[in-house]
Amino acid sequence: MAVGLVIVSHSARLAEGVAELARQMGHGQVAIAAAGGTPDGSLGTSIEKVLAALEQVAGPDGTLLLLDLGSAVMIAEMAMETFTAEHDYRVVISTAPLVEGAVVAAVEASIGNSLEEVAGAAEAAGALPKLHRDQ
Amino acid sequence: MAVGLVIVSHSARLAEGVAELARQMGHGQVAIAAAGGTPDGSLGTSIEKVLAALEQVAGPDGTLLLLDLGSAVMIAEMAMETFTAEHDYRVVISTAPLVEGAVVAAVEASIGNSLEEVAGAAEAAGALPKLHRDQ
Amino acid sequence: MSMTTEDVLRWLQQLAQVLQENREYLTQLDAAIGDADHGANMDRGFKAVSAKLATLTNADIGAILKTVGTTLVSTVGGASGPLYGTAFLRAGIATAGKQVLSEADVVVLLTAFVEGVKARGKAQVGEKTMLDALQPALDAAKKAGSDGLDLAQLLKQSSDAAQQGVQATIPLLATKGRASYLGERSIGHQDPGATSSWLILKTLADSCG
Amino acid sequence: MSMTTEDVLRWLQQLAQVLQENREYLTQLDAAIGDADHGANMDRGFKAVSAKLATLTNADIGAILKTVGTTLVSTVGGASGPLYGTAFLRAGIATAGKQVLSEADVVVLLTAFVEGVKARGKAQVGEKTMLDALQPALDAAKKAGSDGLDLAQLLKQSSDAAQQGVQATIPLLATKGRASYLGERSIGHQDPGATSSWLILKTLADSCG
Ligand SMILES: Nc1ncnc2c1ncn2[C@@H]1O[C@H](COP(=O)(O)OP(=O)(O)O)[C@@H](O)[C@H]1O
Ligand SMILES: Nc1ncnc2c1ncn2[C@@H]1O[C@H](COP(=O)(O)OP(=O)(O)O)[C@@H](O)[C@H]1O
Ligand SMILES: [Mg+2]
Ligand SMILES: [Mg+2]
Ligand SMILES: [Mg+2]
Ligand SMILES: [Mg+2]
Repeated sequence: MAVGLVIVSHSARLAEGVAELARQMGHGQVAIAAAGGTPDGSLGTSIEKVLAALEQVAGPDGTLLLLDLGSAVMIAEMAMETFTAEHDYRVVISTAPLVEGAVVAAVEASIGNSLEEVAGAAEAAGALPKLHRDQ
Repeated sequence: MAVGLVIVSHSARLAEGVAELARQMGHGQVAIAAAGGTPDGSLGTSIEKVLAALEQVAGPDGTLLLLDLGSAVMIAEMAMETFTAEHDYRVVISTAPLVEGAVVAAVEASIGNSLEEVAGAAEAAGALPKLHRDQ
Repeated sequence: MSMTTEDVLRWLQQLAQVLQENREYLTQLDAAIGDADHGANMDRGFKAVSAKLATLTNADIGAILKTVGTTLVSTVGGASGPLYGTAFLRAGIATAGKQVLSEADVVVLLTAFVEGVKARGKAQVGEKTMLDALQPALDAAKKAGSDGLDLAQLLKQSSDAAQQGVQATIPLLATKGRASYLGERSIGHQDPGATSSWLILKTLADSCG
Repeated sequence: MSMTTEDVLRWLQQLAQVLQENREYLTQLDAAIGDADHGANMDRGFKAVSAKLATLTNADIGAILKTVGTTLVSTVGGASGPLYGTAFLRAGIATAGKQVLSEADVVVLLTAFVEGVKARGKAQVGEKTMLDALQPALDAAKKAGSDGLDLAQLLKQSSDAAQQGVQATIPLLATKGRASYLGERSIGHQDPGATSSWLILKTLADSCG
């Protein structure tokens, strides 16, 4: 097992896209679930989708939950409260940039790092250079 | 007119999702085009898609191009070189976190800010707090 | 005078109607400083509430309000979902088992409602949020209560204070929620969430006052 | 001895075959330190090149190589697309109008090829990239050229140096491309791009030597 990832976004496509990108870097070792959009398909967040994603990937190694925008944090917190009231698994909400954090978290989780290590690496992902001229 | 945005991603869904999220904050004032995935639908980048996106949104106010991962930067640079050789419009490649940068850039572009202002605000987007406890 | 289960159900029914009528208004306010969905969010949430009201005729006020809370959390889709959801849940806990509310009980309900918004959103008064309508409304209700005013007057003064709070959001700088992306440019616009908070309290005054 | 248009076309045809055969091998290398697509990327790119070869029988070497470059840029889909694309484009510019290449011309071609990778990727030798195969290969070709060796020997020595360069990537720490996400954990793995660079040069030696 490894740390699981939940990708929370206001857009279903965005969440699915981040999950597929991160899965590619997870070397098949990391459970990654997308929770994007509202049940009726509009832009927004859904506590049911976040809970379902947590149920899908959560395990004894813990789960990192990443968000697209600050407006998603309250639904994420409510989902986490509901989930951890029923399960003895740890869930950490990340402030990392979504795409960059998810990719780095998938790499870190795939090599068996702890929830703290995965969360820390994701937070630092925003500082990774994207342009060669920064390197 | 306003600064245009091009969203470059290895995933078509991710690029489309970021574009729909950013459009919501662009108040209908900002042209935003997605360039995600390869022409055959696998994960990767496509110079044709980036060029088509640039053709779609570029204008005299300039275009900001945002990327999901550093691996996209070389295709973005080649597309920019091809495009600016044929058009007298400015294109800036951003190192901003993709989702957060695109949303902030859409807001800034929607109020008529310059390409430099939009680019600067996007770069700073990674520092915006996502969790209330950071505020 | 007191507020009964029937009053509460009538309030919620009328509120669904009011939010449907104000869907476009709230959306326009949100278009200026947010993502243009607050009207749709509130309308969707209270349509779902409205659909549940028929099943709640035998429930007590606390149970009704808790159902409203969980329904809003599940259906609204925006930041206002967890905020109003927590508010109604806390209000429901504060009125658990009650079939009728005195003026003092209503103040307890409103206090829990506003505490719910604060606990969930961690905003302060003056940050251009629903709290800028809710806090003055609560203060006015408390004052009316200790002045010994009756329910109708209490709710009216609370609603009027909320309306003034809404106006007072216009010059504020947003530092919470999506409007904070606009920085200085959020100044000069009325906050959509404060406006829906006022509509909630105004409809309460109109239907139970 | 010299390299003709037909040699170049045969090289490219065989290369498409070699990359198809090594698709799984390159993908496995990329699975360890990247996103497991380098084999698919190279195979897709050179399948597209192969499909264009029939239209190029009357073109000069420079035009053929430029077509390879633009085709790779358009079809590969990964970082190796713009890198090899720029390499072949530059090699095509350096051999523009030529129907036949001397040993010295081949050194010019390889120099332009490697400069293309450097210009596009801004990597240094030692960063665990294709450059760690290409730079020693170029150095060996230059030495063979100034030692007066013939084309077959020049290409063989270049290809052997590339193969050694591939082995030398194993202990390196990646600081460019996706493998850099792994930090220290990239150590101990062979670089997929260096490996495909060696295959390109080995096939050149095999088909034109
Ligand atoms: N942290 C917060 N505390 C209190 N109210 C908030 C907070 N964040 C946002 N709001 C309120 O929510 C309203 C926006 O609601 P809505 O448009 O439904 O959600 P979203 O911003 O997710 O689209 C704002 O106008 C503001 O009043
Ligand atoms: N900046 C660079 N300079 C030189 N070579 C690079 C650079 N970035 C990546 N590479 C090479 O590209 C190879 C990966 O290619 P590929 O898997 O096709 O692309 P991607 O990493 O986009 O999936 C790496 O093994 C490395 O040799
Ligand atoms: Mg909104
Ligand atoms: Mg919204
Ligand atoms: Mg790869
Ligand atoms: Mg790839």
